[in-house]
Amino acid sequence: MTQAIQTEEKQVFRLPDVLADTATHFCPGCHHGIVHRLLADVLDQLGVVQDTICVASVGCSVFIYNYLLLDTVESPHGRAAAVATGVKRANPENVVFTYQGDGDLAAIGLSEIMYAANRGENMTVVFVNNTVYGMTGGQLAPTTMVGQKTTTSQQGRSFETDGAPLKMTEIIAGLPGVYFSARVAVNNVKNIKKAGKILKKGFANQVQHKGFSFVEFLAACPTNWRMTPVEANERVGGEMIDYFPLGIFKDNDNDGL
Amino acid sequence: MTQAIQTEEKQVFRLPDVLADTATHFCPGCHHGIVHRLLADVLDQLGVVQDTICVASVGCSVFIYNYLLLDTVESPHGRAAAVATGVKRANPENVVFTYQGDGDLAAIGLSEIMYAANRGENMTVVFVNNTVYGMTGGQLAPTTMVGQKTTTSQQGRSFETDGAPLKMTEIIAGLPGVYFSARVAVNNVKNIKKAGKILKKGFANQVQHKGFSFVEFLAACPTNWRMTPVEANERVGGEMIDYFPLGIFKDNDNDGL
Amino acid sequence: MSRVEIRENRCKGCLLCTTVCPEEVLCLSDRMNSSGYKVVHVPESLQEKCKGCSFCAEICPDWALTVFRDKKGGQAHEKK
Amino acid sequence: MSRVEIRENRCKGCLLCTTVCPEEVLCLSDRMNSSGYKVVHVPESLQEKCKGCSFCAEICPDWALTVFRDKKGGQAHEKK
Amino acid sequence: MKKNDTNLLVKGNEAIALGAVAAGCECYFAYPITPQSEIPELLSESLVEVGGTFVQAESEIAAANMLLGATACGKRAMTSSSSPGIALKQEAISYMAGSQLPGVIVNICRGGPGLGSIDPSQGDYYQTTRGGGHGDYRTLTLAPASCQEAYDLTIRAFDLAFLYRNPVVVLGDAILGQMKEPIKNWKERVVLDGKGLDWSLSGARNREPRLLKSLYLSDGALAGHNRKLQEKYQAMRKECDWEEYRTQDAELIVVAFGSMGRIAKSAVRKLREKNEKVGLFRPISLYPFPEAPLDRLAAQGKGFLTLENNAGQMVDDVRLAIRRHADSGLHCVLPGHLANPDDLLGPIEEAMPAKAG
Amino acid sequence: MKKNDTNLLVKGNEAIALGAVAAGCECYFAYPITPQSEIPELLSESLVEVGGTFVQAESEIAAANMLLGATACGKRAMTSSSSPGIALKQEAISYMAGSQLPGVIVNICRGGPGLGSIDPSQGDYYQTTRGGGHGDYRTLTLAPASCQEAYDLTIRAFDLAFLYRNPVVVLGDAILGQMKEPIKNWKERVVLDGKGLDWSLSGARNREPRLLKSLYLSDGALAGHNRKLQEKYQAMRKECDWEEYRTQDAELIVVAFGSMGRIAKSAVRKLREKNEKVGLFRPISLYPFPEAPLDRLAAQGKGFLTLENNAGQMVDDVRLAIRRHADSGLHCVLPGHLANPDDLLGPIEEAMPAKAG
Amino acid sequence: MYQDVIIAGFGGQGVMLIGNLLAYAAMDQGLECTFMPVYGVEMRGGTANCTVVLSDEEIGSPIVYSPKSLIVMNQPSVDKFQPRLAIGGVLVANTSIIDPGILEQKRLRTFSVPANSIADKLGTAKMANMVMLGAWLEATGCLALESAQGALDRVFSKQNSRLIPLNEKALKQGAEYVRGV
Amino acid sequence: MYQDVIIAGFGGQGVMLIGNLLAYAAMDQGLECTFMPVYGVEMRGGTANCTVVLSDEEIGSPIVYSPKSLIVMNQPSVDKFQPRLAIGGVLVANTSIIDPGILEQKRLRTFSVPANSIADKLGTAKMANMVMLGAWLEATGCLALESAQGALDRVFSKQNSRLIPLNEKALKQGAEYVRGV
Ligand SMILES: Cc1ncc(C[n+]2csc(CCOP(=O)(O)OP(=O)(O)O)c2C)c(N)n1
Ligand SMILES: Cc1ncc(C[n+]2csc(CCOP(=O)(O)OP(=O)(O)O)c2C)c(N)n1
Ligand code: SF4
Ligand code: SF4
Ligand code: SF4
Ligand code: SF4
Ligand code: SF4
Ligand code: SF4
Ligand SMILES: [Mg+2]
Ligand SMILES: [Mg+2]
Repeated sequence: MTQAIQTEEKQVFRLPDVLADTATHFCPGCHHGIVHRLLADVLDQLGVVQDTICVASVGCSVFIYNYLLLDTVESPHGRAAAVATGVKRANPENVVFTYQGDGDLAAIGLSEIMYAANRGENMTVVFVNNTVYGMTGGQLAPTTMVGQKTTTSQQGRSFETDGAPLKMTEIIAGLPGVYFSARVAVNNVKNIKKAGKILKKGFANQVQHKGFSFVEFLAACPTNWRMTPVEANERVGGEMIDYFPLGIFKDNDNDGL
Repeated sequence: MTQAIQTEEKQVFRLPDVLADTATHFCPGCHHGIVHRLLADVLDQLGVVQDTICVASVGCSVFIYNYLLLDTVESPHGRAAAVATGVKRANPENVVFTYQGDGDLAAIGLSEIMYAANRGENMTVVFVNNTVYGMTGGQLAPTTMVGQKTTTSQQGRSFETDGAPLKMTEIIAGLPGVYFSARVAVNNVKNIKKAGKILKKGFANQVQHKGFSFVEFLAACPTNWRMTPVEANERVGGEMIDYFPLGIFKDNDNDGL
Repeated sequence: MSRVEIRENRCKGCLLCTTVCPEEVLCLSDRMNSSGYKVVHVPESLQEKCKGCSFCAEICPDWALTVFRDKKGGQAHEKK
Repeated sequence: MSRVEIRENRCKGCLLCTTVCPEEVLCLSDRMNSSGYKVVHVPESLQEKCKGCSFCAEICPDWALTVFRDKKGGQAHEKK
Repeated sequence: MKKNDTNLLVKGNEAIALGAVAAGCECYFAYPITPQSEIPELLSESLVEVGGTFVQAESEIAAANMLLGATACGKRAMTSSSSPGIALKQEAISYMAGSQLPGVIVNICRGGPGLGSIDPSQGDYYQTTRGGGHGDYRTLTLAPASCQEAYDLTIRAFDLAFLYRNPVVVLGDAILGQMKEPIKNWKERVVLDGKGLDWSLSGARNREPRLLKSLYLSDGALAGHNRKLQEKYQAMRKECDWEEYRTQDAELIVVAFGSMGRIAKSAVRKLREKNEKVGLFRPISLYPFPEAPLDRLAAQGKGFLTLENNAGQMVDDVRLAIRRHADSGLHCVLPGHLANPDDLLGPIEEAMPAKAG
Repeated sequence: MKKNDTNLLVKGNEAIALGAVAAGCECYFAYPITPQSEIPELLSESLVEVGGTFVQAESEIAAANMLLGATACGKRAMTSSSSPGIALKQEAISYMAGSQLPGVIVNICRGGPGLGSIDPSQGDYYQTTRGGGHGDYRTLTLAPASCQEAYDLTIRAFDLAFLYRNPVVVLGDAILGQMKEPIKNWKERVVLDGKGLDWSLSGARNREPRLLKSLYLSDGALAGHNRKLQEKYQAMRKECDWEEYRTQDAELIVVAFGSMGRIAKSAVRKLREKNEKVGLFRPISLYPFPEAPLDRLAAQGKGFLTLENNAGQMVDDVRLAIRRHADSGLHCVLPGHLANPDDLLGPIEEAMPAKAG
Repeated sequence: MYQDVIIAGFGGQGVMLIGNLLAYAAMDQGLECTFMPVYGVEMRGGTANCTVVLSDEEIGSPIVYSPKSLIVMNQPSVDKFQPRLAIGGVLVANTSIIDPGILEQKRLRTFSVPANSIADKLGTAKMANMVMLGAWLEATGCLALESAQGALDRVFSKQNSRLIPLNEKALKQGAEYVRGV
Repeated sequence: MYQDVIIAGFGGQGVMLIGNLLAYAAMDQGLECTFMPVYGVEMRGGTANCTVVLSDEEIGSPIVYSPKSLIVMNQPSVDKFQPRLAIGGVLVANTSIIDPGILEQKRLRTFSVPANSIADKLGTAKMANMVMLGAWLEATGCLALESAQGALDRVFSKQNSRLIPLNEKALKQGAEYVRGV
């Protein structure tokens, strides 16, 4: 009896039910998978799974509905923020979020995200910045680092002809209508825990009707970076964070978390 | 003889040849006319009239080619900065500028202007902000002031649902690829003289291959503001300058003019 | 002596010129031009007062004004 | 004593888990799963060392890991 | 009912806005463009008054995608624009068709191509009836010719959109948009019962999650989806709508839609006064195109002349419809020239079978 | 000539990129999309190597408008995309047509509507041949069926664009884009003489300013402009291009374009082995559509079956072309299902006049 | 009963207002009617015209090339529209502004109305448009003067309703002027 | 002469490489050829297959539903493609991975090639694909082994050219294995 008690196990890590029990289509070491799990966790923690509408975008995360068991609508490439505006204005009582890559949000969808942010739509934006167009095979993205080689910048991104990588979190933070804007990473446990807290805040803001919350995730795309997953993960912690600093760039609560 | 010399006249104000000798289609007191003349003056002063390609946009300034006798291409609404990119990349030796209203540049064309700026295209952008869609009859624009009544915001612009008016000069100044970004007004002689100097700088930068220059003009639209020209002119100097401060927000020369 | 020349068929009577004239030389006339706008004029009594500063011409949105100055005209404001 | 459970058919052998395990308990095995990926495992010799900190599970992009801990397990890192 | 007892004298654009309110439109998304600006101007007030949502979007593309989002929630929703703006919405319309979302899109067509002019035009017939976007999709298209029809067909557009879960286009032109006519604003704002929305999104509370998408990647899936869509388009055929005017004894049938249809009607009247045996066939639904009744007329041996305020677009559908029995002539009033009945008399008379044959 | 003496084994996409380089393309503007990404990937290097300009635009709309700007300067310039991206370019294409600008647009069509799939599809036939944008405009459209044709027709696209000062579309699909075949990269990069560009912009030095626009507001001006455009489209008819395969003694003519055309050719071969009198008509120019030769075949009393990898679009043009003498059957392979010759045998055999009649 | 009219003048002359008023008057009498505005290209100062059709049957075209009648408020409008008037058509011209010499007297039933002078006497030149409409009503006889007077409250907002009596008067004087001719 | 083949396997097995190699070899022999890749939907780990058609005449369809021959590198590909093989078609299967029991022996001309084992013996399992192609060349006899060997330098970049001799060997061993069967 004593022995039995001694070996009784507790599951200390469990996946929330909203996360589907299925294999993903992501490449080995792709950070989308980590962000998906964090999202599931946050929605679960806040108890809003049944209230949530996911606005999917076009990119490697296009199958998000296969993994997060939520009411979901698919957007044309880049237009998730406009679609989400329509959803939220139609159903203000729902928790609405978009999940968008850097090509989707910062290139073709720049106008839509800027305007949703500026209008202060009461929604949450999950922005996954992996410095490339992942899904289409690794072309130059708005966030590709200067010097980074891609299939359409084979000599590396040139500041002169392509400009500087866009710092979306800072740009969004600069708009008066925005309530919260922060950048996180999931390259190590400390950053993952921090990212989870910030993401939770990004959704709690919406639940509390505070307004527009924007959370940028720095993410690895080992495949298109032509690196091993571990190398790619290290690049996030090094080069990427150097240029895209982590932190909260705007928080109307002003409590710095 | 002495008398003849005494009465011999000098023309102290003359219109540059590049400005067509024709009546305009603008309403009485519309500031587009002033900006057109300044532009003509600057191109004349810099001696680049014969090198210049004008990229027209859609708005009340759509007929710019009737007034400025320049090689001109018309853009779809909002896309002038992309068209100008095509023009400048095709003909780098030409002086290329866009002339765009606030609806054109800051609403439908936001993405195009942000990207041309971020790429640091070596061109000049003349942005005429009159806080309304003038040509289509005075609807809410991205720059409409909070509380301002328009035909689609008959209770006045609401910060809550429409967001804050966009400060384009500041947003553009925030992009690393930009060389020069400034805001001017033409509501009185002092401001007009200043505007002329800044506009000249905006073109001189291009001639010197320095990069992207952005000049925002605060402008009156008496018709859609439902004011007399004099009242509208006063609104620019008061309310508008209060929210949209004049000045140079970015100048890589760093000489403050 | 200086003077301002008004191309009446261009003037739209917006009166912006009147707001910048340091000598308050310009004012609305009763005349209507071919487009149906009342136009500004310089009443005879004020014609002497024009300094040729060109302020009016600079602000005129309809390029209706040109300004002339006596070669040995007084200490008028300089153009630009 | 704690332990980590690896769903081999989910693991893609990315090795991110190995970069965060404070005890260096995880490593690549020779086994291939049905999708053709080499998977990670905990060699028998190291099984004792797992602290149940869940770091590995937190970073796993393929949700391949679950972690169990003895109810009276030692002073392991707390999960969140 | 207070609305019933008086007529209103309103522009076609206003009639459309009133129709949308009556149809229970809950969300409307706009970007300004001539000659349809009265629609957003009116709805920015009157839709909000009845508790609806009005958003002036940053672009036509954003407006169309807001529409997509709102209809995904099962809301009656609308956007409106004119030709270049509608061109920009094509991708989103293709997505709505693919995702089976019931958006209503109003196109008050103007002269093209390019910036063109703000003159009346029917130059977007192809775009609207064949899907100017990508892939095989169709939008139900209704073409009112009067302010009353603008009002009525806008209401019908919402009903059809939800019946078929498909985008519906109301296609007018600058004449329809800008002219004023008396209308009966006969319908109280509809009270929606929320039924038949078991596909719409509201959060997966105590039910399976729902998914609205147009991506079908697995082998054969997209073909299956397309088959389903095509079957739906077949089923829509029963919504064919048209007007016939003095066709019975006519030797020549003039075919024209929208404003051109009513201008042609005046011409037909004038010719009837001259005892010319001419009638008018006015398609009201452009997609589905009323092929069967035209075919029937063709089988009776009548001649045909298609009149359009474009360079000749609907004539394809007319010729296809009657190809087993007859062919159609074509007379075009090019956009940029305002059509009037007098200009049509000559072309019609020349096409009379007696003379033409 | 070093290029001549060996064959290259390249994808259709690569053949298009090589064709563009050979045609003297000076500027290329891109936004990534499957299944055409090899075009920007290749040109980002090889166009720059020969002194050309490559810009990866922020969106398809920006890319199309950069194209507009570059062609306004008289440059040979191109953009490429796939279905949803092409839908977004429609407004700009309408402007280019209206402003008479010679842009080349490549559409490697994929499954739709909406996000659809990346499967092969011919679902953009309507959009391309009728102008998915607004107003009455047409884009010359060339539909290669092999990698060599992809190369050759891309070169031709530039020539035609400048000959007519009109946008030209090269329409392929995922099969063409992704398949590899040997091609002869036979053409040295053309050296342009700068002639015939007296409409293009370069600064008004010692000449009158030039103006490129599509806005025609004054009374009747747009109608006049449209008349001019329509006359140009008529003049383009002489560019009709097509392939006939064993049509002479055929009782049934199979009509199919692009990849579907070559798949149909295999089916025709197999049926010829069974002594079925069947031939293939493959339109190479989709606009202008080769009506006259089809009409000629129809006049000979042949039967027709249109085969498409969509829900039936080109069939309209076939039926219109032959309507005086015959009608066409239709067999569709819906996008999302990969067409192959075996699947076509049954439908063709059923359509054989002997059986069908 | 069928009648149509093109009303044309400068932008600020109130051409659209009387077109609207006429359409309202017709509607209130139970007639079918259409009002079709055509704006000049330019924003301001251009010419403006509109077409109003009245009928007791369903109306076909709201656009008329050769109208049965014409109200012209300025010179350019005479040049543009007078030649299109059908033989025997009614031409009502504001001869305060238009040179009566250019008006066709033989082919048409022409009414020269010094509308500005008449309106001026009422105290405001702004009502020349109403004088013209009153004259047209009398000249064509297709609607009673009272029906137009009765519809005035539909085209004036509440704030401007004090102007109605004066406008009624202007309509009346236009009619009387024609009757007197 | 006409031959076609579907080559199918997992993503990483080099299916596309041998398809390309075959097309190059054919081209170098002056034949017409098409190479048509079909990727699985998923990014990685999915199945991949391609179709190569060789002919001395112009080629119609690059897509073949019932091929004359088949190279299969994994089990799912057998399930998918074996039923489509024409009667008497050539099936070359990698029996290092595929259970030979599921291969149809009667209807088809089936060649079981333990390609991984053969490649392993050459020192690298990565060349199983070349072994398979060598086997197919021998089994169909439609192109000389040397033509494929000669084309190796067209599919390997300069940096990898040192691998060519080993690949030549793998091709050869595949062919020999079939000859020996
Ligand atoms: C209108 C349109 N243009 C282009 C595409 C092709 N496309 C699909 S996903 C994508 C970008 C993906 O990059 P990103 O948003 O960064 O997401 P990631 O895959 O990197 O996570 C593109 C360009 C499309 N589907 N639609
Ligand atoms: C695609 C498209 N959408 C809308 C329009 C209609 N439109 C013409 S000008 C204009 C906006 C004008 O406002 P702004 O740019 O501020 O210029 P302004 O007239 O005030 O100077 C709009 C919306 C158009 N021509 N094309
Ligand atoms: S391509 Fe990159 S972003 Fe896409 S699944 Fe693979 S690793 Fe992730
Ligand atoms: S509407 Fe406004 S911007 Fe346009 S011309 Fe008139 S005053 Fe100027
Ligand atoms: S500013 Fe010019 S247009 Fe205005 S009143 Fe003076 S002269 Fe006339
Ligand atoms: S020139 Fe100067 S002083 Fe003379 S009228 Fe003009 S503003 Fe007045
Ligand atoms: S739970 Fe902690 S100690 Fe155990 S394997 Fe995972 S990371 Fe290592
Ligand atoms: S992180 Fe997950 S997928 Fe990656 S090796 Fe570890 S268990 Fe496998
Ligand atoms: Mg990305
Ligand atoms: Mg404006």
